[in-house]
Amino acid sequence: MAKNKTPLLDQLESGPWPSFVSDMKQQAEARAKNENNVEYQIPVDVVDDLLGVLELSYVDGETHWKHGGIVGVFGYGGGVIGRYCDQPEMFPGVAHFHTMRVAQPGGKFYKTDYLRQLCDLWDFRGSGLTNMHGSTGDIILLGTTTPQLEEIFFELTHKMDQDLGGSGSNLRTPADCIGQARCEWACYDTQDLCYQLTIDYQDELHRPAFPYKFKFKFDGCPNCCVASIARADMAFVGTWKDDIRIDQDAVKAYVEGDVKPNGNAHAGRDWGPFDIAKEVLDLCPTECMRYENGKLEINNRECVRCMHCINVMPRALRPGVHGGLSILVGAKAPILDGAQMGSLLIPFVEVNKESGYEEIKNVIEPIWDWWMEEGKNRERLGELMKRKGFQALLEAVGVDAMPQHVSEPRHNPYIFWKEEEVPGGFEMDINAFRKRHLR
Amino acid sequence: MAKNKTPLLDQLESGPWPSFVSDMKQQAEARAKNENNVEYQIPVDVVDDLLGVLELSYVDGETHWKHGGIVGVFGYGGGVIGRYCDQPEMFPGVAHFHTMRVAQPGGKFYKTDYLRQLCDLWDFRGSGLTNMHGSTGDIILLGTTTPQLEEIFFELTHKMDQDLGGSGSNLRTPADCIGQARCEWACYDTQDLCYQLTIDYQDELHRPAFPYKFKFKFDGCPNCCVASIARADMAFVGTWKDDIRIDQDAVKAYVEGDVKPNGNAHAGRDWGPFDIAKEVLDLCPTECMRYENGKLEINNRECVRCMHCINVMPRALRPGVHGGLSILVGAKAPILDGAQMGSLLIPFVEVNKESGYEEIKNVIEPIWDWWMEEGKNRERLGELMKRKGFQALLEAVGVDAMPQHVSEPRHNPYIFWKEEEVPGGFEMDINAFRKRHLR
Amino acid sequence: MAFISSGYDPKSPMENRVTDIGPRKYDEFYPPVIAKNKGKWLYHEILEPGVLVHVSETGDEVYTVRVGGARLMSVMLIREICDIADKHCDGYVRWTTRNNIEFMVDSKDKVKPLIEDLESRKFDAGSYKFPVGGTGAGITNIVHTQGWIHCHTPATDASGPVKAAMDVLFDDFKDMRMPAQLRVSLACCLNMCGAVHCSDIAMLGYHRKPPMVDHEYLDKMCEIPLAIAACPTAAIKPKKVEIDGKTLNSVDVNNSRCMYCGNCYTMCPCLPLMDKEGDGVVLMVGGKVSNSRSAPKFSKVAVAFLPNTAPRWPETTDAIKKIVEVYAADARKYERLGEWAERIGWERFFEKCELEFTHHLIDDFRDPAYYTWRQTTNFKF
Amino acid sequence: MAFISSGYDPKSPMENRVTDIGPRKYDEFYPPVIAKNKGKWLYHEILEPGVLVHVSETGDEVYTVRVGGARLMSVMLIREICDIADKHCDGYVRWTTRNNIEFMVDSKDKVKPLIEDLESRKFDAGSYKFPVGGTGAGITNIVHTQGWIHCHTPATDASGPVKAAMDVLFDDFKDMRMPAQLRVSLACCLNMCGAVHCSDIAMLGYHRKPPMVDHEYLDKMCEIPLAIAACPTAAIKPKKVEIDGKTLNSVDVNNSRCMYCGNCYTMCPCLPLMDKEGDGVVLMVGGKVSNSRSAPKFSKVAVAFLPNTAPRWPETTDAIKKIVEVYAADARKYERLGEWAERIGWERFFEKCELEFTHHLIDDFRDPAYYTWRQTTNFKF
Ligand code: SRM
Ligand code: SRM
Ligand code: SRM
Ligand code: SRM
Ligand code: SF4
Ligand code: SF4
Ligand code: SF4
Ligand code: SF4
Ligand code: SF4
Ligand code: SF4
Ligand code: SF4
Ligand code: SF4
Repeated sequence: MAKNKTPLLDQLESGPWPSFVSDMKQQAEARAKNENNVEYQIPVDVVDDLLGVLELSYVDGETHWKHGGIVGVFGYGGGVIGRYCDQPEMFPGVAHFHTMRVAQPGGKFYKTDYLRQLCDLWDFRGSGLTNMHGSTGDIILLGTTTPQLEEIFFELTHKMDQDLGGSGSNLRTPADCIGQARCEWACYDTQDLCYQLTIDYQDELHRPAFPYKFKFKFDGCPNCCVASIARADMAFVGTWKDDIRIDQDAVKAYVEGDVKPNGNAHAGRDWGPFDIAKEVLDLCPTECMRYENGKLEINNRECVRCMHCINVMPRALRPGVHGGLSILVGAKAPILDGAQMGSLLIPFVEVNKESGYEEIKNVIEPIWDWWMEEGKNRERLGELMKRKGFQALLEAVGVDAMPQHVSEPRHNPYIFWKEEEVPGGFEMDINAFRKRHLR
Repeated sequence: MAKNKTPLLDQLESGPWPSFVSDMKQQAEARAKNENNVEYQIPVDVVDDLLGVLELSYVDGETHWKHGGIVGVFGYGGGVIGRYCDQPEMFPGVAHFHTMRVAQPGGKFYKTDYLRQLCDLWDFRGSGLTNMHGSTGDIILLGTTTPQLEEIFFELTHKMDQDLGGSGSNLRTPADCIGQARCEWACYDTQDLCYQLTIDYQDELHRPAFPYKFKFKFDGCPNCCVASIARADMAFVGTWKDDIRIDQDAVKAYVEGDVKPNGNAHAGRDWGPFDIAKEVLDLCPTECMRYENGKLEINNRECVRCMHCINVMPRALRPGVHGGLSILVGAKAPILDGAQMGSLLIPFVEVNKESGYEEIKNVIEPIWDWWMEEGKNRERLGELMKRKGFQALLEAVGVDAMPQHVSEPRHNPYIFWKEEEVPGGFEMDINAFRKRHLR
Repeated sequence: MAFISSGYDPKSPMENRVTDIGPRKYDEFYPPVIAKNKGKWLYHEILEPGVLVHVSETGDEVYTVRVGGARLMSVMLIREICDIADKHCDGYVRWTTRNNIEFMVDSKDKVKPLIEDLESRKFDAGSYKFPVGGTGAGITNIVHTQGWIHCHTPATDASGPVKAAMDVLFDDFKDMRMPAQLRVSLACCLNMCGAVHCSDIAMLGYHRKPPMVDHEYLDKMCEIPLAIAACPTAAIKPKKVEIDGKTLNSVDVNNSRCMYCGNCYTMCPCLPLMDKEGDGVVLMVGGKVSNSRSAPKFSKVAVAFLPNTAPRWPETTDAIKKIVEVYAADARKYERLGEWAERIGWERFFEKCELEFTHHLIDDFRDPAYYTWRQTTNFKF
Repeated sequence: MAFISSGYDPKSPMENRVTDIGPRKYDEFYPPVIAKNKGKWLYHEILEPGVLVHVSETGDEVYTVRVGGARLMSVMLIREICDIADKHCDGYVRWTTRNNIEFMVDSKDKVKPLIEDLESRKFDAGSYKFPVGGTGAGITNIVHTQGWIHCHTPATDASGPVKAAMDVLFDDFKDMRMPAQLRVSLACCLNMCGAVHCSDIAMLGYHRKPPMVDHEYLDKMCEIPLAIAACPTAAIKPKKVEIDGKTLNSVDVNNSRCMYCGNCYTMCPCLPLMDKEGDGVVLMVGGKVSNSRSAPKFSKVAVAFLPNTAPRWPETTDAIKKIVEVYAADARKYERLGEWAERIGWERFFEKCELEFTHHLIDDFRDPAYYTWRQTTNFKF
């Protein structure tokens, strides 16, 4: 029988969607039974008490977790989120309930042997509850006690070849979309770039040297399936430089109804026969497509590579072959100054595995230098950009201003000039002036 | 021969566009000749010296006018802009060169006898130079001396039944588009509303009681020919509530090419035959029009009354008969906080001559009260709105929030609540809280 | 419960220490068909909701079966996933960026048994363990955050409202009748640990009361200057208080300036602001992330407050359901929710969705607020 | 030059004083055909550039001949206008909101003689006095401000650059070959006494040097706190200076914070900032005021600086001419300049108009700047 009564939570066991309450309950029960005789290193009733404290929150309408203290593993400035219950006597099983962030593999592909190893470890030394995955991308191991942190880290690194992810004023665990692994649209190898930068920047990831958190996300194309543009201080979004590849026969097949548009994504309703004008040409934001005499033409110079036409006709259209990526910077959540999406900094950069992605690092590192130099404590890159101006960012990275940087030029005329840009400089002689202009 | 050499200005006498230099020169010459033996009350060479000082500016690349001192007519806080030359010894004719703003008639219609009277007065007591008209709308009498100010005011009011316009922290001279006087689209009588409010608010116009300047402009329809939406703290823009009137025969005439579109405004080029789909339906911002079987249909509920279709087919389409106006507030030039256009406050108000425009005054006066109460010195209404929030304006005027007030709802969640809106108010008991949540 | 050492020696933590090794390398975990065809995919098709095929230029195919679920997941459930993957997928499995699970097989005949297996598994209380769906023009899993399960600042729970909402939206997880993909998300406070700021529909936990001040402990537990500096509206000032005859350093909160963001509480535990009546959900709509057709968009506030009615948040799920149905009926094919609202105009959005427009929805945050007011006479009655 | 009294007695200013009478009432000045048909107009047509007919439901017609000109106008010229109005228009005339003059006649046969009369009048040096034009899809008169003729803060002249620009644009004043109406304006400083902030093309006088400080006189002539408060960037601080052994109160300007707005100079004449090399013209484009099709738009900065090359500002007029020609060739019918630039994208605008995009054109003024950066991968190479 369950340790704590949870009448409110129990109501969340009904309904078709997988119930986290049912799952927690089965886990609580299994722990209590302990059929495999695990020598649990943290309280056996940890899950029971988590259910209990959650039920209490459902009654109170308030959380029962206190501020996390500073806990972690030796030498790392992140990877663990400390957490303590504010009713430890009622719920001793979760009095300490720290989270560990485990760096997820690229594309979130797994082999089951690895997962089982992780499950065993977490059953043994933690609550047996996880988040698959956290919002940043990590595997979240939810709830353990302070003494277990080093033990878990030791087992992870020694037995599983696996490191922790980021938290604190660090580079956070980078994340990628599935990309070339299973997507026909990826303009570069998201997994490799993500992995390589993660490895090369391990120091930045584990040892807080930044003013605040910093996130990388890697999307293979502008569909942004890992939401990089919204959620990464630095978003790497695949794009291409040459022309969209067209298979005219396939275009015809779409027009004639032989292939369902949008990879059949609209199959749940009868939208009528495919209408290339309405569904593709008219929705192209730049109106750069024509369909005449059974032939699709794209004025690629005017195309902004938004993906819409490709999304709708995946068998007929493909991104160009000259792939690369755009870098957008500064995305962040609303605290303190309002949310930001990434702003376009580098329209196109080659993704060059052979060079060790040097071209890309040449953008990343000057930005970090600038941010570490100029950023205030707890100031995200986006906020620094706002405070100092986009121009300051450009100077830091050594990039010239170009119209691609803006959706529109400034409409206020409050232009700053550098003294060296203005003939004669800023020093003017008031006495000479007063000769021309009497008081 | 001209008093001052003006080789640079002389170059502005060539070219087809009317040359202000030629005009000034003819005026200078006429003054020098004085064929009608006018007893000029200010220096005869005022225009010569104005040319001289302007030439000097062309050489120096700098203005030669000093800050205006406080000059004016007794009892008024505006209407005169003081101006002194910073090289009075070189150009004694313009040592004092004050401007007077004369309130223009509605629609800027004139009878020549009035104009001639004004010319005589200004020849006699001023420079004989004007601006027809100033940017706000006034007749600008450009350049006279301090002693003449009261004289001119006396003659204006006694002999010409004519008052000065506004300057300073006043209501400025209101201005209107030509409206119903000669335009088929005016949804209300701009001239009458403009006149009546000008008369009713003479005190506000002449005696500075406001934090800063305040402008009214009256446009008969959303084409905004007097630019109210861009240049008036309070813009009164005609609109209608019912359906666009359609003359289907005239629509046909356009389609068949019997009538030129847009009142023939595009006659300077061969744009090909009129294409109702491309030129009207596709450009309708709400896509609320259909043309089928020779009939034009408008889904008026979705129409935003942008005027485009009416502009293009003036013989076929007319605004509805239930006219009224929208009020937009806060437009201003960029100093200090960036330019603003007017923001929609009152989507529709009846324009009711019989009531003395009471419905409209019921909007104006609470706004003034609020601004006078809350506005800082030199703070425009638009700036106050920004500082205090649109909600504060709504409360001041007693208008409920509605989606028409926004182009989109807020995207940040930083919502302020009034204490009375939140059950239990803002006072919470920390000790009760600490019973639920231990430290 | 004896302590069992992993081999780690707290006395010499650096001995034998392994650090900075990062995650496991992606290609260790690729299923063979993925490893072989990486970068060679030609096109894909959704065979039915939740089932995708990708076709490679080599002629290979990979069939993906996507299943939804709570991302709060026990090791028991993960082991069950492993069992399935071992049985059907040669021991490979992946998660999507929205916390769905994907089982991949390399030939069509393996699909049906896999689906049957997945759909047959239920928790004892009746809910599915692995419902197939979440693709195409439907509603996929809700991305969300910790809520009352693990965080100290939430204004609502996460897992609970998500379960409640997904129950209501379940049919659309398993269908593709929407005009376009519709992404729902939840963040339990405005730190917004997720894409709430640019989701088609977002639930956001929000406080509505200024912080209490725990004067007695504040100076002991917090750095007063940091708490003061944390406040974006400068609502916090230093203050001396008398308690039991002693003068203590503390702070004063100017309630009328406070917008309940909780940033001060993040910096100082003596400024708690959660409250049963004050806290609840802000409903936001119309955001998107993709660049398809239109630029990414921020979500806009559609309902300023809905109460935390545990355990099923009916006011919130009703409002969501209503918006979803109106959108489904009214929008055009391919039109994301925000694109639809912009096309018909926000005044119509509120009318059609029968949502009240209140003063809270007008932006009043800093200078950019101005640009969201309506600077045109173009509006619908 | 003896002083002649109007009858005003400075010793008793209130005696016999008439005040608060406002402007003359509009209907005193309506031509009869206007008075009769007010509110009854049915439609209009542009017969040729500068010539309009409006048709009333009464069957009446009014023909309008619009002529351009400098709004800086002598009484001699006004009297000439009166002569023409008397001769052709029963003594009525009006001005438009853009400083053109309109002569109205009530029947078609009166139009031709009127036009001939108008077009025949020239200044001795050759320019037209009353060129007919300024209607429809052409370029009408430039609205502008005082410049070096009368104001103390200008960074450029007004009448001069306007004359120079209108000479260059003259053919389009007399034609209607543009895709839509094209409004040009000028303001001589950023007080922007005109619609420069929302014109298709705008010339804006702009300083580029921070103010000099006339320490010796500052405390005598200005209120130091007002000067300090006037600065929107807080670039001004109080400062003591030693001059001739005396310590004076004055101010210090932090050059690197100054954006040369001149607001301090408006409040204090001891902070002049005009300078021959520093001052010049900012070219702005793409604004509009009408609500037709799209909402009103602000003008955007297209060229950050063009020098004050008196008397004809060739760099400025060349840039304008270039933009006008590219727009005329590239835009669609009815498309205003700003609508065109937005459709093709600003990157194309700069390319097509062969204008250099410099760092000055990126907004860095306060929070809203962010919203003008590009938050999408959608761009053209
Ligand atoms: C665990 C996770 C939520 C989840 O349930 O998935 C999370 C949890 C917390 N986040 Fe977060 N954030 C998580 C992803 C995010 C994201 C999403 C993302 O990374 O894509 C964001 C929005 C993007 C961004 O970075 O702006 C996010 C924006 C924040 C913020 C606001 C930062 C800002 O600059 O606006 C805070 C506040 C702070 O740093 O003090 C925050 C703070 C927190 C803290 C540490 C609470 C705090 O103030 O100390 C939370 C700890 C909760 C707990 O007890 O476990 N978290 N946080 C996510 C990390 C899991 C992982 O590593 O995979
Ligand atoms: C004469 C006129 C320009 C013209 O050549 O037409 C003018 C001239 C001056 N304006 Fe203006 N403004 C004139 C219309 C405008 C307009 C346009 C309008 O009213 O439609 C604007 C923009 C709209 C607005 O009000 O925002 C305008 C915005 C300013 C500003 C900026 C105010 C702001 O809040 O941003 C100033 C600065 C100030 O008030 O200190 C200003 C200040 C001035 C001063 C008084 C200079 C000063 O700082 O003391 C100028 C006196 C010039 C002179 O010596 O004659 N003037 N001023 C216009 C008035 C004529 C008339 O009465 O008809
Ligand atoms: C598996 C996954 C990537 C991953 O690394 O895990 C993925 C996979 C695919 N996405 Fe995605 N997207 C995935 C998250 C996203 C996200 C991120 C998010 O929602 O947080 C976005 C941005 C959402 C947004 O804009 O708010 C996203 C925006 C798209 C779009 C753009 C749709 C649009 O019109 O705006 C497409 C194209 C389309 O569907 O036509 C797309 C298309 C696709 C395709 C068809 C790509 C392909 O050819 O393989 C994949 C199957 C789509 C499907 O499920 O119907 N994917 N996709 C993610 C599945 C999430 C899930 O479990 O449901
Ligand atoms: C006479 C005048 C009103 C007045 O009270 O003096 C006037 C008169 C007319 N305007 Fe206007 N507009 C006048 C200034 C304006 C302004 C104000 C300005 O430029 O400062 C605007 C706003 C400009 C802007 O958006 O930047 C203006 C925007 C319009 C529009 C909207 C055009 C558009 O597509 O954006 C129309 C409709 C049209 O032309 O199709 C219009 C249409 C008209 C019509 C056809 C109205 C009618 O039926 O009589 C008139 C003749 C148009 C023509 O000249 O081709 N009028 N019109 C003004 C003449 C100014 C001049 O001398 O050139
Ligand atoms: S972002 Fe593009 S490349 Fe990556 S999974 Fe999505 S559609 Fe494919
Ligand atoms: S990718 Fe977008 S912009 Fe390019 S052609 Fe296709 S729909 Fe048009
Ligand atoms: S604003 Fe409208 S009513 Fe007034 S003149 Fe222009 S078109 Fe006519
Ligand atoms: S007025 Fe504008 S919105 Fe209304 S029908 Fe005509 S074009 Fe469409
Ligand atoms: S959104 Fe807020 S409450 Fe939720 S996990 Fe993130 S920080 Fe915690
Ligand atoms: S909750 Fe936010 S706004 Fe309120 S006092 Fe704290 S930091 Fe300031
Ligand atoms: S724009 Fe500036 S310089 Fe020109 S008249 Fe107005 S205040 Fe004077
Ligand atoms: S010119 Fe403007 S920014 Fe510069 S010091 Fe003066 S007020 Fe400040």
